[in-house]
Amino acid sequence: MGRYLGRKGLIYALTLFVAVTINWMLPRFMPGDPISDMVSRAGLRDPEAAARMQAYYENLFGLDVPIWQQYLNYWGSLFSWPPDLGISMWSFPRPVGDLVMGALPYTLALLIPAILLSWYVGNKLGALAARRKALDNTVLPVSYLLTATPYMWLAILLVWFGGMQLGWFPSSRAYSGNLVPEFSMSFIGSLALHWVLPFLSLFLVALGGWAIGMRNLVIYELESDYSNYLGALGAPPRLIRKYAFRNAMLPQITGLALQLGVVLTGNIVTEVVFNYPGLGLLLLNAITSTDFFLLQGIVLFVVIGVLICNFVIDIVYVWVDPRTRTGLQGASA
Amino acid sequence: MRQWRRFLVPLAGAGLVLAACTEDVTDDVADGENVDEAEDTDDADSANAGEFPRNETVYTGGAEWGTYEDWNPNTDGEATFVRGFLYETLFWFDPWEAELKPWLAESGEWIEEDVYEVALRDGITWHDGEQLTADDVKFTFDLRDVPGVEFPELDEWLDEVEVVDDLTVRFHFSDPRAGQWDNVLYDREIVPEHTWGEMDREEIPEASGEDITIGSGAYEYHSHDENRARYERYDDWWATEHLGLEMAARYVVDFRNESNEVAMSQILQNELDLSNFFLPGINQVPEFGESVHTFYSEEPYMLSANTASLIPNHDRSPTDDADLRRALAFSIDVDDIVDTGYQGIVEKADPTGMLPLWLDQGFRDDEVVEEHGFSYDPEEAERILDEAGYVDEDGDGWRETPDGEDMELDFIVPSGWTDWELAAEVIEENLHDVGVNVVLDFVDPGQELDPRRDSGDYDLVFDNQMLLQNHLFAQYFYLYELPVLDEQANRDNPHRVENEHAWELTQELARLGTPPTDDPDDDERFMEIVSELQEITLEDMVIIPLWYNGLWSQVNDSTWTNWPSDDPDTPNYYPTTWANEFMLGGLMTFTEIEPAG
Amino acid sequence: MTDMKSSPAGRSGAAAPAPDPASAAPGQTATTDPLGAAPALAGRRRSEMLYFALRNPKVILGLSVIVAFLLFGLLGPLFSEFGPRERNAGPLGAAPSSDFWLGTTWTGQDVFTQLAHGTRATFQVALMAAAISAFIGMTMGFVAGYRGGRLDEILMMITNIVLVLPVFVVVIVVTAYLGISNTATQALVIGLFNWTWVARAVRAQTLSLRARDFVDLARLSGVRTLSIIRREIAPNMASYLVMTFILLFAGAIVFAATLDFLNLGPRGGMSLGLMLQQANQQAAMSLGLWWWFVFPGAAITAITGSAYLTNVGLDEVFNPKLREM
Amino acid sequence: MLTVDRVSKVYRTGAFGTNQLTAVQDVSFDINPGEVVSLIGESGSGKTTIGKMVLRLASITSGTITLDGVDISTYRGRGLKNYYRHVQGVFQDPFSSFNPIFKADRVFAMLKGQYFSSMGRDAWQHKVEAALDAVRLDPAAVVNKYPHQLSGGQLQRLLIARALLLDIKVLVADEIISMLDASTRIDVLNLLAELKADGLGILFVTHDLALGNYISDKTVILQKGVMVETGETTAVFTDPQHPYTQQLLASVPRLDRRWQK
Repeated sequence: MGRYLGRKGLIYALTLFVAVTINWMLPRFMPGDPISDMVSRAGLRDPEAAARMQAYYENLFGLDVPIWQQYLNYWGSLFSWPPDLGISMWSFPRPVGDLVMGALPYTLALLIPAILLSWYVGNKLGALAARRKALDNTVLPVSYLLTATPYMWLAILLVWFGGMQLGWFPSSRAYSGNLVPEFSMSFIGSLALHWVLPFLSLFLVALGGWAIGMRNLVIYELESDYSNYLGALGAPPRLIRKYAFRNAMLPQITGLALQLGVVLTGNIVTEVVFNYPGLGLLLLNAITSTDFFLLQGIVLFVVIGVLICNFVIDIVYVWVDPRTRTGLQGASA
Repeated sequence: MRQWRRFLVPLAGAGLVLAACTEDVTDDVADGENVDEAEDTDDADSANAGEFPRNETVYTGGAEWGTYEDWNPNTDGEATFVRGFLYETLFWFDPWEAELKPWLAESGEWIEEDVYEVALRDGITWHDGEQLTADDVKFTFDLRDVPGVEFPELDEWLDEVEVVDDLTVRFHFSDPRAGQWDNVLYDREIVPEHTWGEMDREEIPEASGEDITIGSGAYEYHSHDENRARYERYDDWWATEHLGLEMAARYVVDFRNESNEVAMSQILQNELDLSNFFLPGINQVPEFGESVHTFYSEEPYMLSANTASLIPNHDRSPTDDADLRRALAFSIDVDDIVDTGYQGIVEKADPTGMLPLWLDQGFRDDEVVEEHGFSYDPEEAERILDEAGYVDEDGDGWRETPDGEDMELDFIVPSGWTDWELAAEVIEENLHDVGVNVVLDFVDPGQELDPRRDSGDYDLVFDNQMLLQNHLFAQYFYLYELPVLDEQANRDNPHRVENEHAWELTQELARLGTPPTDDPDDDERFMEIVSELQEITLEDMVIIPLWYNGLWSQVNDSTWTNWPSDDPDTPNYYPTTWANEFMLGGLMTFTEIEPAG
Repeated sequence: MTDMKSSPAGRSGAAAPAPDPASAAPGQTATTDPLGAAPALAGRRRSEMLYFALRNPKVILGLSVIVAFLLFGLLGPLFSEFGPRERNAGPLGAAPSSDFWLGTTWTGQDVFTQLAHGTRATFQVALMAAAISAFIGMTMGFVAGYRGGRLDEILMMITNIVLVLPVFVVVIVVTAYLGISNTATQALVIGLFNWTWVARAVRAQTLSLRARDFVDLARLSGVRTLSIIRREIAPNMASYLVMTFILLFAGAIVFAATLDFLNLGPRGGMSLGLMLQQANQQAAMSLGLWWWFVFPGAAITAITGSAYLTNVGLDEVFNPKLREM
Repeated sequence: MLTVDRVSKVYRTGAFGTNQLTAVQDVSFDINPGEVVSLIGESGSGKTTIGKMVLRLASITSGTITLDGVDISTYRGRGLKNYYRHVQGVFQDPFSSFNPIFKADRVFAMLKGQYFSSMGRDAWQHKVEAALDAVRLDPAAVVNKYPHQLSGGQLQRLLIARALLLDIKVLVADEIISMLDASTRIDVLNLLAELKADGLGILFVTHDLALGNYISDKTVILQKGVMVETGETTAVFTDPQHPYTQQLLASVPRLDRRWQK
């Protein structure tokens, strides 16, 4: 188990290294010069003042030292506490870290329930569908429809139908205009009301995939040799289903890790459609305003987040699958 | 599975609570002090600091596209309402009458050829109770030499600011540019010396100003986050006593929005009272005319805010040829752009590029326009091209330059700006029709458009920086400002025209007040210059004015009524929250609105 | 370096479930078990496979829809007298009618024309992107699985790194920096980042096929490595490779549409994602022009859904166990 | 002719080859024309690995294998191809040796493409028929058939016929009869005996002592990769020196004795 997690850890460390390095390189080696753009946007007529401003910003963003030192500094600032992700140009002079932390709760409030609930409900539905033919005939086509639906389309349909036609839910922002964020019933109520549609758009699409996966896996397990064997031994169907379900869970847990990136994608477009102030919207703002430092910060955050989630899922996997604990498969090369 | 359920269901809610908590915390950290203060000054009936009763709150949006981070009135790009609500200017400008109206100043006049005297109103206090005096005015204008402060060139022609007494300030000019000075008078916010003066002068442009939002205006800073800024009424506002003005709305919340379509749904759902977004199609929604209104109830629906023009590059061949520019002007069907691109919510521009305000003032020289003007006439365009030697010799369907070289005009268009994309496509068709090969180059608005326009890396580009301002000099500054730098970053003269004579005239124009003034000679000279500039501009076809971008403004009167409109029963101020136009009537709009019902 | 997700246990197909980060179909290949399928294939001639495939209602339905859309994309534009961005083709914002079958946009563009051109562009990008992903993924998988050793470790390390990266975010960032000017670049960017699960799955199967004696026998016959992969190993996975390509295709459609929707796609042309973007940006929802955003979204859903359906059908064909269920 | 000299094979396992597994250690023997050498050991003893090293299907960690004095590990490309002209193998599982999706006689076509591309169609046909005849297969019964339509014995004989198409000097026969029915086993063994009589050297890999004794001239006994005993088959079987060999021989079930508790 230690070996298994150690190996995983190595992959994650390498991934982090590569991601951070690429992330650091992009604004420096890609076409375009963010600082010059910033200076030219300030619209100074005096070239001397412009030069001074350029120098000021280069110093501010740490671009006035040799490139290798910038790289080391970058790592250094990441490992300082609190991590220093630089200063946003879009929302100058706010620190990128502040902006990210401000947007993060909204994204998590969408993502965590959407991922876990869709996983739970989807698996439940899938397992049920595998058992009942009648249910299967409805669940399966609906699931395929859902999983084929692009996130943005569902989001648009929800805005149009739930927000405009029915007027049941607000279709943009995270809370009503007459509120200030605070810990009060009215604020949380408003938050919840604004959360429903974007959550649904993420939840529904992901749900379909899990349901299909679970249904197929359970059927596969039920048809497997050990199930037949158990059946031949006279084991009650309940027991066989229990085993099948347990075994089918394993790939679904691994799938959770792989699914993370997909839901993240959905999250970006959903936030755009609903004008929901999370990381996705922030990311798009960073792109449209060519705020490279903010972009870097968000990407770094997302990458680390994804790595942590992967690692957590790996640990859960170890906990669920006894084979990894004994190192039975971890050693196979 | 049972334990899973127990585990998951609370988790769904946990995310939301987490969002609530974290927001709460960041908010406290960011502006805790101010929130406390607001609570302190609140009356006892302030029920809940975190909630703004709908009927006491005005929701606005459309001015903020960045974030609410810049609370510094001394620099450009401040957050919405920093100018006007928090900090105020000495005058405001009424575009209907084309004249300055006193605001913090009781009066202002040229007492000598190069001395302007301002008398302040008595009894104006800052939000913290301190008196607003002539010293604050002097302090404000003495910042003019600090790099990065607004009006960087003011230092070149304003010599000295003299405090005569507590309420009187005299400005001594080395070059009395009366017209340009008026611009400063309604644009520059007066800041309190006792807060901003504590800072090192050089640091002032870099300060966020978030911790010292003490102004003199009708509203106080309440709180803000990335997406909205909140203001609360200041009940001891001087204008109540002096001018009898009152703000009906206790709170104003301004929203930054990600996109126009979001604003559209918000104005329809009464989540915005005043929207200054560009909302194409607003005149076609079922709510239009019911709860949703624009300034005019029919075409052109919007007031005009600036002139959108096609900018040819004078520094590059072949667009450096006036004949070609003239042919382009004749070949563009602006009506098509107005009708389909904008569905009639904008107006076709006058060939002089003058905003309706100046046309109404009678500054257009009809004779000049008659002789040198242009209109959509493709045959005339072809005639000009043929005559100037732009003919298709090699038979590929495209005209070549008189030198016989292939001609392909590079037209850069900001991608994603749908109205401009559409307009560009119309122009593309129009030019193709007369045999001119133009290629639309859709570029990233932030990353590529600005740098390329500023550095002159284009043949054709749209621009709309001919803005609604107090004086015609601004238009000709835009057209002729010299010298042309490598980077024309201050947005003037992006077409890189070099016309010394026109620039001389423009500078002279800036020294004259808008007629009628007290001096008939000046007025006559003003008209002369304006005529000559119109003639030069049209003859040389410096730029091609196309349409007036609207002062986009849509209101929902479900909660607040008496918004400005062309209806004689309502006020007729310019209803905008845009920072640069707010002192053109935006502020007055808020003094007029009334609760509905 | 193998990690257990692709262990050569009987369920390796099932253990690589999320076929495609953009396709949102985690369980899609869950039952695809090519190793289980290979013996089943062994006894059957290919024509027999085709026979079953062409009688599987899922395959028939799925393929018909895809082919219908393909034809629509290819021929549709020919039946329209308008350009995809041509304004005033019809009345402004008109509902579907006999003149304008799918209605018009707010500027009077014909939705039918846009849909036809958009479908064409979408197919182009998706096919190119899928081909690129398939090429990279299969090459990596074959080479890693066949050669083994240090090379395998390095390739799998790269794969695992790219696998963990949030691909879409990476693509967005790359797109933002580079700017995407045409469909080929877009396909390339999508293809370049969307191959990891293919590499892993193909590697796992190659690993197991490689252990079979017929591979050794081919080597003893003097056949070169490349030919062995091409002529001995790949044909044994043909069914799986076809299904992989279909999934990549479906994934690339959604991927490209999402990029276009965020206005990060090629400028100027027309695609299904761009239609959604324009409808959204021009407030079609508020204006009540439902036909503007319902049709392109439905087209994407129909094409990807049909691709999934085809895949399930093929799975049943290749995996007779499923067919009996 | 073929000499195996102090050959070892070490597998690296784990991440970056941190673990080592010695499969074969310092094994030496040689095969002469018309000689059968049997390589005997239980599973995991490394006997198959040696066969694979001889066939260049596995790399040699140390030591050398030479054919007619040339180190075979030096062969690349064309040289290797030429080596396979002289050294061929037949494996344990006949079904695994055929690509299941192709017809069985594709193994011939493969050789034609690689080695006899210039040969005319008729000549080739003739050659194949002669080879099939040599292994006593009726062409009509095996040509144009899928592997699963043929029996294990037929398949193994097909493989031997395939090897005979080439100009082979050494045949590595890895457990070639262990998966066959008892009735067909003897046919295959007799076939090998004929080939041996024609001067072919055979490396006979088996776990079956009796079989080794029956067929081979020389015997190599392997235990966990180490060669514990080698020599003339008769000598090894009548007078085993090593305790492991003795133990092995003692544990062989004998047909002439009843099993006793």
